[in-house]
Amino acid sequence: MRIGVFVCHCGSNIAGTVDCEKVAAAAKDFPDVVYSDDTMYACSEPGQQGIIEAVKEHKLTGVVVASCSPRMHEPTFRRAVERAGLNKYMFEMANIREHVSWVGKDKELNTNKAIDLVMIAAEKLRRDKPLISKKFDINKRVLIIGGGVAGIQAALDCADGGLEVVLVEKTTSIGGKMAKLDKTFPTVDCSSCVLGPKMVDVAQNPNITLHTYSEIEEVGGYVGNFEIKVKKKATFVDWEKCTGCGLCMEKCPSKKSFDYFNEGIGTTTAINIPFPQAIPKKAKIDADFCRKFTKGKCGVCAKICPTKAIDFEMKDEIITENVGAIITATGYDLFDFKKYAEYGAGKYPDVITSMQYERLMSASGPTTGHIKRPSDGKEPKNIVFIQCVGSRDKSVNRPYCSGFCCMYTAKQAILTKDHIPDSQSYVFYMDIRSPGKSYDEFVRRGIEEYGTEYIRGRVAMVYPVGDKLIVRGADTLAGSQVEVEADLVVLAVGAESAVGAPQLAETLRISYDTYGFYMESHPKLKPVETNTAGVYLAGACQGPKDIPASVGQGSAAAAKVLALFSKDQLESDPQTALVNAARCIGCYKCVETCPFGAIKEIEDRFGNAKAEVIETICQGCGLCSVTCPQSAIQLQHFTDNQILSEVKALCPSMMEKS
Amino acid sequence: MSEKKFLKNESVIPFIEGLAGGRKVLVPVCEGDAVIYRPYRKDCRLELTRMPTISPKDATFPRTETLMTFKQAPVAKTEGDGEGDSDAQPKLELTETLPEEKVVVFGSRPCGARGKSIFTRVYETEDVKDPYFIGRRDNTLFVSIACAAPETTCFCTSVGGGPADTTGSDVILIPVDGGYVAEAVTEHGAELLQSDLLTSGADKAGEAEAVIQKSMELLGDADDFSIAREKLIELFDNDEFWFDMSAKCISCGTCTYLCPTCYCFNITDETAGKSGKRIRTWDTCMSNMFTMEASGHNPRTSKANRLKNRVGHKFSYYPSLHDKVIACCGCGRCIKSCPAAVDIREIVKSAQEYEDVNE
Amino acid sequence: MTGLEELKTKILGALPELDVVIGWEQGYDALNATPLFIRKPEDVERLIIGPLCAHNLATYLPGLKDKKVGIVVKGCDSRAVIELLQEKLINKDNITIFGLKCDGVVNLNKIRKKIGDLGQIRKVVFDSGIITITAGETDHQLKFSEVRMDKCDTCKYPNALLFDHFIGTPDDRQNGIEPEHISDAEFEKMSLEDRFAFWKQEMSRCVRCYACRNACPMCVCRDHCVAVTRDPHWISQENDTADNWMFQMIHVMHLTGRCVECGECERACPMDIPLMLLRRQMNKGVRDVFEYEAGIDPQGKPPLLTFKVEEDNIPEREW
Amino acid sequence: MPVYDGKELRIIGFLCNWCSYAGADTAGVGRFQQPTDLRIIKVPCSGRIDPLFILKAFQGGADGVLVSGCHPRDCHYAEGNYYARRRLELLKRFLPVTGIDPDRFEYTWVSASEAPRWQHVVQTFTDRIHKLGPSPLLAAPLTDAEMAKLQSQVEAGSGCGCHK
Amino acid sequence: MSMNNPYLPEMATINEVIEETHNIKTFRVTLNDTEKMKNFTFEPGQVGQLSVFGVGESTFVINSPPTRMDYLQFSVMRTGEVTTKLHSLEAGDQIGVRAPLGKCFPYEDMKGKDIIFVGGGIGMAPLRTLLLYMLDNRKDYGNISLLYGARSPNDMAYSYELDEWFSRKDLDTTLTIDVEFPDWKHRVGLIPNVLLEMNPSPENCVAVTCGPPIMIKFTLQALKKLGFEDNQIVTTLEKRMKCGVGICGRCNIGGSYVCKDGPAYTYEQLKQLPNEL
Repeated sequence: MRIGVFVCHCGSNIAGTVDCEKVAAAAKDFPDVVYSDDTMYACSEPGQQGIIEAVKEHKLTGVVVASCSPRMHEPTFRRAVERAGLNKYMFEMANIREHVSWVGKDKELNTNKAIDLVMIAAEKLRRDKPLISKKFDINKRVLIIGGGVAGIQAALDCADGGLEVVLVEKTTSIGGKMAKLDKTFPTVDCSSCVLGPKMVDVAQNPNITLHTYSEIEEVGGYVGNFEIKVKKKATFVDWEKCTGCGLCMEKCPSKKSFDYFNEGIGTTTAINIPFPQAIPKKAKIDADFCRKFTKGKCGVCAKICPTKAIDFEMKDEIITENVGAIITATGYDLFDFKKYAEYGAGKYPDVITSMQYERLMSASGPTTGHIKRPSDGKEPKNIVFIQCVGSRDKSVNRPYCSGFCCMYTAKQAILTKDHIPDSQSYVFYMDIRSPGKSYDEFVRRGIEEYGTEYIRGRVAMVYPVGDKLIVRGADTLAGSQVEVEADLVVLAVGAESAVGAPQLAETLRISYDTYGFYMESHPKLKPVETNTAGVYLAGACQGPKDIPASVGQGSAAAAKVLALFSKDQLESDPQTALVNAARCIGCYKCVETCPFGAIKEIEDRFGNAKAEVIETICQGCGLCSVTCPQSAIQLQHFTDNQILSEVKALCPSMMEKS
Repeated sequence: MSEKKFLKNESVIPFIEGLAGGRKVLVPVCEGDAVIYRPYRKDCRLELTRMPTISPKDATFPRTETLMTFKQAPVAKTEGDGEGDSDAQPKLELTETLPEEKVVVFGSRPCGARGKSIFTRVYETEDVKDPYFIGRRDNTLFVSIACAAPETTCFCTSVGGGPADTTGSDVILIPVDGGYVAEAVTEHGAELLQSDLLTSGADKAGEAEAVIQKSMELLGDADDFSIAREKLIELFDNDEFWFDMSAKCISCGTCTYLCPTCYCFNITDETAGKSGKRIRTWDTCMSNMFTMEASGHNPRTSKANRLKNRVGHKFSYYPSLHDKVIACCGCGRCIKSCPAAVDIREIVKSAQEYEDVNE
Repeated sequence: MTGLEELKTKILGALPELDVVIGWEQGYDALNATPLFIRKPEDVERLIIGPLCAHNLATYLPGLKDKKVGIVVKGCDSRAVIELLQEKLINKDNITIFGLKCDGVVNLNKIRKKIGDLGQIRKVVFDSGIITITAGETDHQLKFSEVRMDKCDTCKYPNALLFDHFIGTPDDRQNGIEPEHISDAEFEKMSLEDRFAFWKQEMSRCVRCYACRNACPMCVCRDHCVAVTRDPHWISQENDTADNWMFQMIHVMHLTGRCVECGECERACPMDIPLMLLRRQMNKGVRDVFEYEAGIDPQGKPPLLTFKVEEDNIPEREW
Repeated sequence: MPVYDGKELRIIGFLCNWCSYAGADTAGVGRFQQPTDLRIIKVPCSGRIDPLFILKAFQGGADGVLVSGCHPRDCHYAEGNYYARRRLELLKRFLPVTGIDPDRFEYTWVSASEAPRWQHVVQTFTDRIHKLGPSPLLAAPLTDAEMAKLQSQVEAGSGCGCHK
Repeated sequence: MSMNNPYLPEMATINEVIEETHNIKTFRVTLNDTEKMKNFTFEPGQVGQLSVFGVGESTFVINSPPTRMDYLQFSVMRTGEVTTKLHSLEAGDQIGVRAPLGKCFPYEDMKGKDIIFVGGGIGMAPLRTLLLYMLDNRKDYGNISLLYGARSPNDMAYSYELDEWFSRKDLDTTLTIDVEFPDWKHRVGLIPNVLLEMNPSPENCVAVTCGPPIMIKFTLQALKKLGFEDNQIVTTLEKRMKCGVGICGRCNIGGSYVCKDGPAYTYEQLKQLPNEL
């Protein structure tokens, strides 16, 4: 092997505290190094040209560049090396800027350290092998998980782009949280008027296959070729036949069923269509409440259904969908406000969540838009909003800001005044966070035009006196205790990751944070990608977001998928694990630990059990290499021998040290 | 044989210390339950009554021997301007590393010392002379202690040796009451016995004779392994026989590594930076890797193949090439230390007694 | 152990369905047992069981993968069978287990330590806790409890844990000894410096014969062991202390969470290197951290092949 | 290269590419000054780190070994650091058995954004290793004093009980 | 340095590297010590150990004939660590050579006889040295014919020499490949079958064959069918070797050490050895 070493000054960034000439001179004494030089800016055009010329002139077969972090310029130099006619994996970098010159002052020590780093880069390079990417076909269908506004937007954009879309929604209708909202901030336009047409578009778009009341059971395959098992849960209504006429809802004797759509404010029937604008508008039986299931007799709906759509024997069904990419738009759920016992949450009927309040205000809600308090149906006059319920509170393990509560509270206070002109709203808050376009103006309007009274401070407790609720808290600005006599207390509950989000993440093999929100690939530069190729994120599953941000991400994720599918074939990263079949004893410990399901069990031609890596699924973590005791499976480019050579070069086991 | 001398028990340590002048002295010491050869150190746990766990071959055929060292000479130039001969290939400097150390092994058993005679027939022939082995052999003296209490695993008399066999020894010590009757076998041995610590041992000759006689009795009748030469070849293709014989073998190298006569080795290169060395290390024919070719082909894939080679080599191939001398000295280490108690005597006997039922 | 006749009968009954049954027979002398491979009914006559039958025969199972194999196991041996099953290295359908209860097995090294080289052994008798060895003309009497293997001192599993046939009735004895090894207490008192020097000396003795590895029922790589490969090149063939040490580290690390403490490595070691000390100490870590013992539950999962998002006994890293 | 005489000790770091290596980069960008002893070997994931690499480093005379990966739950590969945590914790508990001071080995989690934390880790660990000084060497022969001590331990029946 | 250390290689320089096939390269090597190079002698069929220092040694037949001593030629198929490293070397690189080792073909006994060479793939290498030696001493031998086969034309080493061999009137060359290939003008078929078709007379003839084990097996059967006696068939063996001088003990077949007593054996000799190939 003929190695060339290029030591970059990076202007004075490196050369300021590292003697680059000395590093280059020392490199000449490393095995297989036949050329070594220092250069002002290796990454500049002349710098790269210098590398290319040196490769040709000195017949180099591998290149080490000692400069900045490989996370910065490795792709740059790989391309240069490739232009010089070498395989781009015959290249290593020594990070002598971020890890040396910028963090150490002593030039002598820095130089010595830089020499070591070049040495181990060269040792690793000596054991590099040319790697070649594999190409494979893509199935240009996309799966979108979650039919909230982000998922809807992504589905519509993908479908408009000509892709076949499979949209899977957990509940019986798409629409998500937004469908439950009365109005949206800061424009105070009708939520369902904005969302409704989009929902209809989804239903009518021939490119979109919609599976509602369905969940993801299993995800196999890899980018370009995923195989998805979708569980269609039993609705006990044959949707092929159901026309959504609603007759069953009228006749159903079980009228005290929990109304999920209305957040438990009011009740519904055991067989129901969740809301009039539901897409698809189909009935479902809630088996927890249906008398046929709980008592074993009834069947009224079956008798009166004009299309005979009722089927009490219906079972869950698993269907398979093959797609090339996945967009996860599973949204969020609301913090369980009962954890704040001091606010009387769950104890006093007139302490409700902000979402319940949305339903009370909504014309399609249980009170047809008349704000009535749950306890006695009276119209409340004094309404107290408490902010940060399940946000910015370490004591409930929710240290993060949910981002949108300040805004929706401002909106709800404004709407309250619209509904009940003689009402007074009070808002207990920590800080008002209103950084969006026209947001802060909106909050101001609430204060200035609608007379919402903002009190900066936390509420200590809420307790009933008569039919009133006393809200006691601190006004930290005034430095005094305050007590407000309220008719209704609305808790601005924060967002938390959707129920089941971690489980789904594990099915999808993507990472999630401590709170169950999905991890993006890079917080700045790859906000909708995940670390699993072909899986993208949209909306609040990645972290709390308001509607415009969710819609934006839906479109962004769709654009990513469209870009991915703009090629007919994909190239896999060749830095994958590789099985040396001669050494594999077929114990499949690697199969057990692979986080990506990238290793399959095969038989060789003699019938011996062997492992085989599916290159396109392997993400190159190397977990398998450590799991395999006989080192039969090796992560290419990070083989045992490569890492060992670095260790041995740094710790040469000799007696020189006393 | 030269005159008999007497070494009192109390004089053993001074005698060993006297040997140390100019030579490294290896003595059997007890570590754990194992008795191994270590350079003599004051107050070490000398163990002269038990047979050392490992044979003394390490002295003449070390576990690791550096055959040569090499070093890549630095590349002359390179200052990036392309001048001069930057394409020149790095030159290599090769240095032969022959052993020079002078050694005395004190306390080996006759069977252990005998082992090197098996080496010599292979390592020093007309065609080839192994300078490392020869160098060490010529620089190493063996002071052996005759065997007074053979164990059930011993069978030296069946393979041409005996409890007081002198082959390979320079001095033989016969344990008697209160000390050892010492006799020089070689001139070098005689020089070692010049020490004032020894007294005349003529009067103890009878006692020494009796000790050996007793030992011979304990060993019982010698087995005749002479027909094994043909018999093992005949059985070469009898897979069932070897499959049976090797069933309990676990393919480790204990038998070969402890053996005084097993002389096979491996050669590998090790490097650190630009320098390196070519070393030879003990190897074992019981390992699958021993004959594994780079292509993946292996003529001895099963432990049956490998055991067959070990037994065959010692009792057939070697004797056929070297005047019927069996390449085994009957020390029994391979039996006693075998984790599965594979008994080479039984295998050879089974082969000799084998009758093909199909014939 | 009792019930040799019962065992013989059961083996004879099962033999027609099996390629081989692995048990023990007397070896080269009365104090030596050796594995016995029973293929024909007449082989059964040579079968023995008892305190000399130390070999863990499970070691042979992975090598007989496609055969129908019967195997005689003690409690500790059965753990190796279970671990092999757990790791899918053998197939239960092919294995018939004859389970024994065991009162401990002899460590020949301990006997040698007590009475030196044994010379010509003529007779060995075990009687009520005393072992009488007739060597030459001398009778040596030793307490069995002083010459049994260390693992027997603390044995928690005298009965085979998994079996198709159990011989006799299971022993309900509880040793009442915590699985902390008596001798380890002294080791644990040693300073780090002393331990380092101690292992240096022990490892300098290793001849890299790989008996420890090949005797180990859990060392299933065998021919593919990284100790002898150049890719990966973990260790050189140099037989020096540092490389020997590294080899033993490889062995220990590869057994992490898998070692059933059968003691075969130490028994096999001709150099009497206290390999079990390393394993017991590692297993102690495994017990402390994962509350796990290898080879108990065929459905269990070795701790390094799985994880918990919140580990019960691993403290959060503080910095 | 030998360690820099007298000033440095031999400290090896194994860092996962996605969090800790990036965190060290971030520390560099932020000019968070650190001691120079540490030499970083980049691996894709802490799950790629075979505990044997660490033992190999000690065999070769490393004075300290530091492993750093993504925080649990934040693994780029979803699960790699969970496996790493188990392996490394056992190694840490096992090291004293070999006589290697467990303080010479540390594993920790540093994310890409935690530059000050990385600086703190490097500083603290380097200080600790300097306090411990050079590690004992396997390659160095036992001294007569050590041999004598070992023998006396055996004879006194103390030390390792295995050879009583 | 001692002159007789059998383990000590001579330093040598690679003068030329020829890429024969996708996995075979030929190296032309001269000893650095010009005096030793000038006095170097060997006989056809003897082998050499090539050293890549730091990696190890591997055995290859010297496939240039002793009659052409400008360089020593070795053909190397890439299979293991050493051969992979050798393949990365170029002209000018330094290697070590221990040669000659082993026994040669019984070329003296073949004098005055007809010779048929049957070579498969890399097995052509040992045949080449003897073939060229005989061509250089043409008058000593009777009719010489060569049957050389490979999987495909791309797997055929020494393709650049074939024209010359074809053009010679005193050599009858037949080429074959296993399966049809575009533009292939020679025979198609497995070597043993082609051999049977060629139907050479065993009368005063010696067959020299070398190739992969499976080819050897069937070629031997074919030769027997054609009436060749055991002592009329010569072949070479391959084993894992280390020392090259019959000491280290791994290349034995019974009491015969392939490195020292081989690699060339007559079939008659082979039959006396235990069956362990």
